[in-house]
Amino acid sequence: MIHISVYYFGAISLILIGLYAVLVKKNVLKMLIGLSIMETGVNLLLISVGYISGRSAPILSEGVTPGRAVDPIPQALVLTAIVIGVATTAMALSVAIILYEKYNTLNVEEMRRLRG
Amino acid sequence: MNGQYAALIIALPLISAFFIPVIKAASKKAVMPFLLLVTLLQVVVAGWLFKEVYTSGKPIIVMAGKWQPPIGIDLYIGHFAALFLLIIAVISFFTAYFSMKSIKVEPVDKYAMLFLLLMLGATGMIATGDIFNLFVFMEITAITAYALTAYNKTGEAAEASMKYMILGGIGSSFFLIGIALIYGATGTLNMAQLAQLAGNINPTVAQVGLALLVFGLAVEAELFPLNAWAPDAYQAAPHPVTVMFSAFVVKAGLYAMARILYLMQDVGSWHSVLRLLVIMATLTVVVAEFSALRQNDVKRMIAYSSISQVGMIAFAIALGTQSGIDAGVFHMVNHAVVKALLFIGVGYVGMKLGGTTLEDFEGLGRKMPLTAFAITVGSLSAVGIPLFNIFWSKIRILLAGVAAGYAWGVALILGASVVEAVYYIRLIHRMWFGGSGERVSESLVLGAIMLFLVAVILVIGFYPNYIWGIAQKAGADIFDVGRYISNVPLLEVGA
Amino acid sequence: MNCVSCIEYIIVAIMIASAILAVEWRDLLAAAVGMAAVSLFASILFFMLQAPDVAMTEAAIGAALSGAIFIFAIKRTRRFETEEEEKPGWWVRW
Amino acid sequence: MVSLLKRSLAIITLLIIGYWVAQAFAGVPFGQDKMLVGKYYLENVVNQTGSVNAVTAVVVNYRGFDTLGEVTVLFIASTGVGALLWRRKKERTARTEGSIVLKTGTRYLFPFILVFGAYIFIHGHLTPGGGFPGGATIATGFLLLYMAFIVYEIPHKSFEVTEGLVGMSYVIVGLIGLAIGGYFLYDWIWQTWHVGTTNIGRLLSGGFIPVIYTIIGLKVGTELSGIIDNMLKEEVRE
Repeated sequence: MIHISVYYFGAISLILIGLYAVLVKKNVLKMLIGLSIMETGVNLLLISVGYISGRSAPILSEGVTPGRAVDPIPQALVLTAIVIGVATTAMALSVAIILYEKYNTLNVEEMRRLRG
Repeated sequence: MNGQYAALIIALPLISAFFIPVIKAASKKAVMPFLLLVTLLQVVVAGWLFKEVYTSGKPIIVMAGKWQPPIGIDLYIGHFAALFLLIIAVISFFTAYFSMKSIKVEPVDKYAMLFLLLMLGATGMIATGDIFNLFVFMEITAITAYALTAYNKTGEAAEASMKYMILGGIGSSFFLIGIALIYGATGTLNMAQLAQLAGNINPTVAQVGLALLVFGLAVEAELFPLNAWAPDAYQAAPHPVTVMFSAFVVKAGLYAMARILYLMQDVGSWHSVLRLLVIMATLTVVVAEFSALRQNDVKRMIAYSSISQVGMIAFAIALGTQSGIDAGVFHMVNHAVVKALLFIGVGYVGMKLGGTTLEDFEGLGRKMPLTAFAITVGSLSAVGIPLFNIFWSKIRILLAGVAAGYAWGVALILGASVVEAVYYIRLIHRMWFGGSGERVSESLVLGAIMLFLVAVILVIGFYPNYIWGIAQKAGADIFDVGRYISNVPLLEVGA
Repeated sequence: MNCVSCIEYIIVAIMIASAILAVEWRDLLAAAVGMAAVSLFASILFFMLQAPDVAMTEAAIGAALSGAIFIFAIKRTRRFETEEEEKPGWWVRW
Repeated sequence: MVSLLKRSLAIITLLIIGYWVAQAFAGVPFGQDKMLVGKYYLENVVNQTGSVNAVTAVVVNYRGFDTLGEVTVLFIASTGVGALLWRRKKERTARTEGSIVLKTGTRYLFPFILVFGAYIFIHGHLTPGGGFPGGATIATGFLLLYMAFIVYEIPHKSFEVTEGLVGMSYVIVGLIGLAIGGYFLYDWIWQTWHVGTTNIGRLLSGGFIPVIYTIIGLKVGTELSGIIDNMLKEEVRE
């Protein structure tokens, strides 16, 4: 067995749950919810990689010296990743709206059938 | 001029894209000419960079914010990047003109912005020297590609875009997990420093991380299990966008994949990742060629053909030898030219005749002789007839494959090429010997663009050595990681 | 194990539970709310991992705005998921 | 039955993937000091950028190129949503007016929300927060307006132009750096002009970080409001 931290465990579980939704579900919005959960999981994973036990946030005021702060880079990366995630989501939802207008369904199998 | 001005290659399309809403507020008619102007300026900047890099033989390192590489983000414009920035700019210029003629669906100003940003994304992916920055540019490329795929707002387009988004979303999440692993193991994101530290990474971490990165990029690079979006998107996207997808968006993904693979070559399990990639690439070629045979829509058929050629490039890259990389880069150049020509031709037919099924191409030789001629040359070249450009790169890829000990892959690719010949010759036959029709007037400028591309194909076909020399330099830029590291002025950080 | 460290186990458990519910609920509106809840619990975890910047951004963008646009999209389409069918993986088929 | 089989097959595959990833992450120990570049940032951030918040300094200054890309991604999203949901004639279709509490609350809260958003992005270099949450807060204010009043619409033209101009000014700040310091996105306010060197930890410090974060805040605010607007309006046929 492997021993990993509870944060890693939570993050990897979120990724797998999201991936499951994308793989198995038929509803477009459900797939997008899955993708969104997956992104949250990845962000949590990145932040956990940067965490150092017993240290505080990398804001160097009020007695926090450079030796007592956690790694700032993953946090900067996750800030970027969150914004990219919401951008993708917004785009995907507008495509889903077009799909519904054209096919009057959100089920991908029915879409294929309608198109023939 | 100072090398730092190379940052203009990113800044120019960006600032122009932000400027478009202002132009639109003034006059909506001015948007498309402005797009043309910006792409022309981009050609000038890229041409200057190409000249600088190839005359001095030294890469240009752009350091954003005066931070030395591992601290800040650097752009690495080496031989490969300089060559491809020029190709991207030139093809964007042609497609900008084509867009001006063919994009009728509103809102055109938004189309122009997305067009510029797609060009920016591919440019950035090729130029960047930082692995997370690569992710950001990959997302820029991908999100613009999603939007442009669905731009026509038909059901097919929306479905293709959704397919692309779901695969792209999975791919980018996996890429980020890979970044998390690699960053956790090395503590840096700069590519040169990663290459230095690659040997010390725990082998399990490195293997999983590298596999995840390659998996994430395989969506952009259209490798087999992850390229289901590509034919749909190519077919449903507006015609100029298809040209861009095939000519350089895929190339950016392939380049990023090659770059990351070769940077990490000190990793213990490197060869197993390469072998996996060879299998994926060979499958891509075979599956795509056989699917192309079944198609009735010419645009979709050429899309499959493009995917199979991309698979061939990935095969060459995954060989892990200098000659393989060189041949792969040469093929990238040729493929960009040929597929740009074919998609411009097919798109122009679709625009004039209202469809791109095989029936529409019946008697095209009488209806639009110039376009038909261009498509014929492109098809012959794509098949790999001697004295056309693709012949030279294809034969080099196959020789490199045999030399690297992948004879089975070479045999499969040769078999698939026969299939390719069958459907292209069917297309040529339909165009010249079937049906009849009235003459349709053809645009002179578009005709000139197509003839220019035809001329490039023939010139490379007759005198391959000049471009081959350039491709060898560009290939060495990817393959020679030691020189890559020594070219980047790394700051010593930490112990 | 003291109670300070067991709180992270509790939050991770609730987060995973809401993720499973968000995926399984047939009512998409509820699923979107579940997704926002996942983001919210993740942002608490970010705070506990000493990343206040990220926690704020995740709460504002990941939970609030992303949830809101999901709800608008559901309002413009359909609220309930139809019955499941066979053949998973629509997006890998050619 | 078949669907149950497929489901369990999917779950088993996922568990294998999960195990594969997890065993790799076991090689990246949690909670240990793995910093290399991060250490350099922490040690030099105050001197080199004047920002107390290291994350902000990394986001805006050291890795400013990423942030430029990120702003671009959001711009693409708002442009793309605008392009895809473009219709010849669009109107809001909400029928239920917000309740009296929501309406009155919104009327009084809205300016405070804007001010709070501005506070978040201006103080990005001192406190947690910055342009992205600040901009999102501003967008939330507009979201409230949309919820409360069924006829409310943002001023589209001016929002679009603001979006463009603000984005341009980000690139222009970078280009000024290229002209003054010779490097794109060079922090000319801090490194050439030395504004606020005696002021570290107070508002007027941090070089161009407050400027950029104001730009980002405005941009994020207008873009997210634009996305909300596009999502809420539907086509009307004449």
